[in-house]
Amino acid sequence: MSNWFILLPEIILAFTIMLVLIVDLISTSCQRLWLGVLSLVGILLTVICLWIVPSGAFGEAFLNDGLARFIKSIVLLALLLVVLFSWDFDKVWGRPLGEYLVLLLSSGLGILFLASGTEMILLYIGLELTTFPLVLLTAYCPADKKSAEGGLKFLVLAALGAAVLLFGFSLIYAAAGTTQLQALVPALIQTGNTPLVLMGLLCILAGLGFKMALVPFHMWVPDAYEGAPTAITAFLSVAGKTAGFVLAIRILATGFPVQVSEWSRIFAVLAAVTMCLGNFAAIPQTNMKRLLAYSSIAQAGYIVMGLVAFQVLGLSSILYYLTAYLFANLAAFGVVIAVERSSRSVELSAYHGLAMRSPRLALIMLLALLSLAGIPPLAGFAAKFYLFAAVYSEGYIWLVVLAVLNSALSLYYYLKVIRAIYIQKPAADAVQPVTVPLALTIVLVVTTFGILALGVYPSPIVDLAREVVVLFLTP
Amino acid sequence: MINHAWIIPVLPLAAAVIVALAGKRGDRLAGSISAGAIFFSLIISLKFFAAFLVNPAAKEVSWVWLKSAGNLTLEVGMLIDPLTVIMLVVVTFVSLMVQIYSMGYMAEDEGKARYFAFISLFTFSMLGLVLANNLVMVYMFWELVGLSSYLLIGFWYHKPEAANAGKKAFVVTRFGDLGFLIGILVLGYFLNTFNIIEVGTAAQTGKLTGGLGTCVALLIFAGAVGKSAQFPLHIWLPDAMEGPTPVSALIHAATMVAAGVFLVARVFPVFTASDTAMLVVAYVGGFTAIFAATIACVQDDIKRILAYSTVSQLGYMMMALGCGGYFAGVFHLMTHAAFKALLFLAAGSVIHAVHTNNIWEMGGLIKRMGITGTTMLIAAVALAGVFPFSGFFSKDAILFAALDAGRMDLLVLGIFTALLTSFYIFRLFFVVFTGKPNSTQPGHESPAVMTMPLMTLAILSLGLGFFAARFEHFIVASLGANREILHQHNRLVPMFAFLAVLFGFGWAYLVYFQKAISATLLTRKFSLLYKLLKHKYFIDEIYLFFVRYVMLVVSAGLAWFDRQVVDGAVNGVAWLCRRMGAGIRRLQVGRLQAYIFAFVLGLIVLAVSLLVTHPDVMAIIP
Amino acid sequence: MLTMIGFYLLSVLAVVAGLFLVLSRNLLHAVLALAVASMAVAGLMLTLSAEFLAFVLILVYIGAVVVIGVFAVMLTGHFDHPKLPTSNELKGLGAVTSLGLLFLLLGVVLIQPIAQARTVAELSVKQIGTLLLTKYVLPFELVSVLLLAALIGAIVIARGKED
Amino acid sequence: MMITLTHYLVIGCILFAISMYGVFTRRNAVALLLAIELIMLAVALNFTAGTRFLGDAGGQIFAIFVITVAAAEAAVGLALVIAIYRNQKDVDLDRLTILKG
Repeated sequence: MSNWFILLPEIILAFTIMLVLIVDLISTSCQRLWLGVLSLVGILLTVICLWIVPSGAFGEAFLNDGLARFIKSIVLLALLLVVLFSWDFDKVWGRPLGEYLVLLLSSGLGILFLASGTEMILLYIGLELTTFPLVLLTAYCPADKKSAEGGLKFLVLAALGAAVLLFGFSLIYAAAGTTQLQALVPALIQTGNTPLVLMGLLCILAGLGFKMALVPFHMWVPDAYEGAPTAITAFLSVAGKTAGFVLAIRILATGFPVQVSEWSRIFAVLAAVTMCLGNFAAIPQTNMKRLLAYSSIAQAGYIVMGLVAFQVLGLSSILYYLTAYLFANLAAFGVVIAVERSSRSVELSAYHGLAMRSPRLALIMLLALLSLAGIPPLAGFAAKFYLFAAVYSEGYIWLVVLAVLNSALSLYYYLKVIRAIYIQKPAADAVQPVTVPLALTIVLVVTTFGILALGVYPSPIVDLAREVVVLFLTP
Repeated sequence: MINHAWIIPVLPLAAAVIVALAGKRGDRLAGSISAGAIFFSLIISLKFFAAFLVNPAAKEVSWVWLKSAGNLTLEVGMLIDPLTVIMLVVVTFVSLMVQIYSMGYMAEDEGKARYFAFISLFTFSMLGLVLANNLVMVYMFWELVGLSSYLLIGFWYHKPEAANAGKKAFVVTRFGDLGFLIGILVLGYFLNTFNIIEVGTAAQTGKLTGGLGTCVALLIFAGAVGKSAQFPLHIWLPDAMEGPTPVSALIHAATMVAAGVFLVARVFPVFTASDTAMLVVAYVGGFTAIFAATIACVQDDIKRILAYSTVSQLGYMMMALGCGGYFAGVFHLMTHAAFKALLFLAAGSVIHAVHTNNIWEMGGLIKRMGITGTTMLIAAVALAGVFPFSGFFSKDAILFAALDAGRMDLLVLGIFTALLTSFYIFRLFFVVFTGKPNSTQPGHESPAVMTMPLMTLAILSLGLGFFAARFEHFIVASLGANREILHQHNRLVPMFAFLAVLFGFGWAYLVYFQKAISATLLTRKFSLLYKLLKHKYFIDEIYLFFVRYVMLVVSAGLAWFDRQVVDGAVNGVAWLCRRMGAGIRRLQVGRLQAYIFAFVLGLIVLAVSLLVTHPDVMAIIP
Repeated sequence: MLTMIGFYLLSVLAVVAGLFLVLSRNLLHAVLALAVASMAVAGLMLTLSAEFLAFVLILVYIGAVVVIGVFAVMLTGHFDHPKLPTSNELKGLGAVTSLGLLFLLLGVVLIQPIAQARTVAELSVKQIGTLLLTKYVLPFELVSVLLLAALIGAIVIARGKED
Repeated sequence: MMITLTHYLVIGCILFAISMYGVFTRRNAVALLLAIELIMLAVALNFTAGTRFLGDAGGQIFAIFVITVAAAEAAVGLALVIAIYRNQKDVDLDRLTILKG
């Protein structure tokens, strides 16, 4: 019926999933290396295809445009790096690698559809395909009490979030009579902003808020992040968040452009509350994963400001911010994983004196945290600059002031980590340098390069993001 | 040539990265690498200095870095004018001296490599700050300077006071920095530029007038107050003395604390455009100068005395700038950098030898530490402002500036501060170097690698003053040629100043050298009086009474206020942030259903607040 | 008329079963209440002439969800001690909030009734089949990946340690 | 009087609120998962009713997918409940508080 060619990247990824599954079934334990290689090759092929296939729509539900391509590239890059994070997952955690990779890739596949979906049913299935594997991966080491507990909490809250989103969809559907996002616009103009429509929109916002980890829908984040295996925490924080934002952009920009004043007002409030709560709650944390979880909540608070300033500038800043955030956060998690491998701990005390044991890791962590805090000339600063400038030019000056104050506040806990690394004395038994396997080294090099390059020379990505968004917003 | 100026800051940065990445393996070479890098920076800076002596016109070069829609653009660039080259030379020179000295001072320290990496990073940030051509870049390097000084102050992490001091320096300066940031943003908002030259032109052509100009100037001044440790944000500086002493010499005497003064000088037109702002700068500076000097009179810790002295001298510079004395402020910054760095390094040499900071546990050291003692005496004399030492010229310039501005009150205050300065610095000198040796500690002269920088700095402390007139024309050139140098050639001012210095010296001499008045035996007060009368020190006695019973009480009171009230307020804010964090953390109770409850409650609250305020909904409710 | 009576009877049944599900102290009863509720909803779907959907619902909910529920009860030892621990301390607050939510939703639905039906549509099984393989082929394919992933993951986690 | 879409929505809303009460109050993880299944049921009903009265096929298709996902959710839930049970020998949610703060 339509042009299947457009779906080629997704088909390749799905094919990779099946292949990994089959290879996992027939291979012996010493051939595990092939699983990782296969996944990497699959992801790389997907990325390449992504930029080969033409833009266009598949039916009414799927649209491969520039925005989708940009987001998919981010997600696939995250997927690639997280696969490298998990290179010897089975050895370190004693859990099967094949199923792990299948779940990880399925989750990635789900996000690809979130980035392209223009119809409620496909978006819903894509959302659940993103979430379920992540829930299962969070609980992937159920003998660890934290993992099982985090998984159950994640599942229940994700199910609730999805149910609320779904309920919102059903109310909107009852009012508009279509599941097609583009078709919603004329239908909703006809009905007007009835309480039913507004309530439906609100339920959708709550569901999106859950996925983006906005306060008060964020409560799952710290617990799931802490419980999950660290590589999965990294994926959750980067790809999971990207999925939430792209879903929000798709639904709201395509389906509810008329109600923009309603939802941007709500997002303004949520952004303010989210960044404050995330930053304050991060201050007393001593567990690195938890600290980064709250930090990611605060970051979500900043990013959602781009939705408040729902214009070319705002949206393109979101895309740039997500890219910068990917590098900084994955670099930080890379160091967390490296330290966890050697000391079996994610507590802050394991980082004491890291600068003396492993100066390179220490420097990467320093760069990553400073980038997250938005210190120039790193990627995080350029991202904050564009984002804040966009919100500022839309007239939300109070929000920008609050965000700047929050950035200053966030330095408090980032510096706490930096202090532990550079100033505090290591524990007596922790004198050996941290060994970093090759796969992890690759990730660290790539992400560090990204942090520096995006900060010093941001224009290519910025221009690309702007171009993509302009095309997306022009009907 | 200007296109190559970026090499000056990049060399120390490269050194920092190399030393940091080498880790423990680089311990041996760390000092040489960073000192070598800064040496080349110094050479290049001197080349610039020479070039600008010939042609002092400002030069600028810049590139676009971030460009958002509209006119929001961030540039990366360098602005080089006489002020810049002077600062370049001061920073690279003092940094080189300190690094050479540190090779001896830190020889035994475990974290040597880390130390040199930090100090190179600091030098890089300071040079970047000096070179920046726009206020956003200034602010970035400003923060980087703060960060690296935080790392250096807290360098001896095992001392809890050091860790706390680092934190405090960071938190306190943050208050000022916040003002600075807001000032920059306001400035950018109204002038549509962050470029220093354009801002200066705008201020001179009257685009920054009235409340706005004052407001911007004061906000920027807030940053300077924090960094330059002016009242009431001065409290971090004495605590910062917990760091290694060479660090104190570099950061807390010569360079970083001068950044505030530099900043005010950098955007001087913004200040001169507002009389109110100038008044505030002058009086904050003047008050800080005398306030800190009084406290310095009663301290026992050698580094604390020097710290309060630094605060006081920075106040002096601010006062000069506030009175319109651009040259006076910058020149004093320069001379102060030389003699205060020397004082700190000499103090470090003493501490290195006797392993204590308490001046009462020292004594008679001049015999065993000849070079240290002599160089410290030179620095003390320079600080006190005795002709022909450098301090004399720069201090006179400040007093003249006050006179030119017609602020007699500040002039008197300045002279009185000079008296106090002379008193406390000679008190320090006499107690440490003369009298009976307190021989619990061996005390020996430091190795050559440490005394060489001392002697080099001593020569500068002695000689810099003779170039005052040359510098004056040079420095003022950076303000534009149309500015006349006013001078009322008043002989009275230097005379009074000299008398004040003599008075201060005399009292210090009597109390701490001659021990004519025993400082410890209060019970012999009356026999003391008798002795005094017999020795015809009657005139002195009035002043002494003043010093002992009024001054010291006032000083002690102020010191108490300082530590308890001002300090407490700052600690309170940090405490509040932590409490907020802990409180919010408690919301995350761990129980699943509480999370669900928050979720649904959030939904209901949002729904109700949206629905009841929505006009379309209001319209259909009967 | 018959539809109306059917609607009201089935609605009452669904609501009662739902209440029983959330209030019953016996876990097994709660599972059975879910079965009854799904049958009632399936009946409601019949009143909407959505026979295929009603069958799917019965098949999946009774055949899969309820069975899984019984398994869960069995595996977590509640066959021996069917009495549940009483509900948590959120009982009062939860009741108030749920009531608030109920009134909010009812208000939203009732305050401005939806414009009258434009068309009354009935979908045949054949139409549904065609739609699933044409217009909705993407979610249809995707949900198979979802089921596969959920199944694999559930097995890995439920199996626990590697043998 | 006719049965309209609103009637079905009202039933959907009532079921939604009832299951929300269950989600708030059940201490047992299995019971909580059952309550969530009830929400999905309510949503499926809303969508089915939508198709009938609005003449768009999407609702019923959506309902089919919702029911399918509900089954998958039940399976995942069961796996997690078993994992929790293996760790602490019961599935009491109030005892599931290692992760907090």
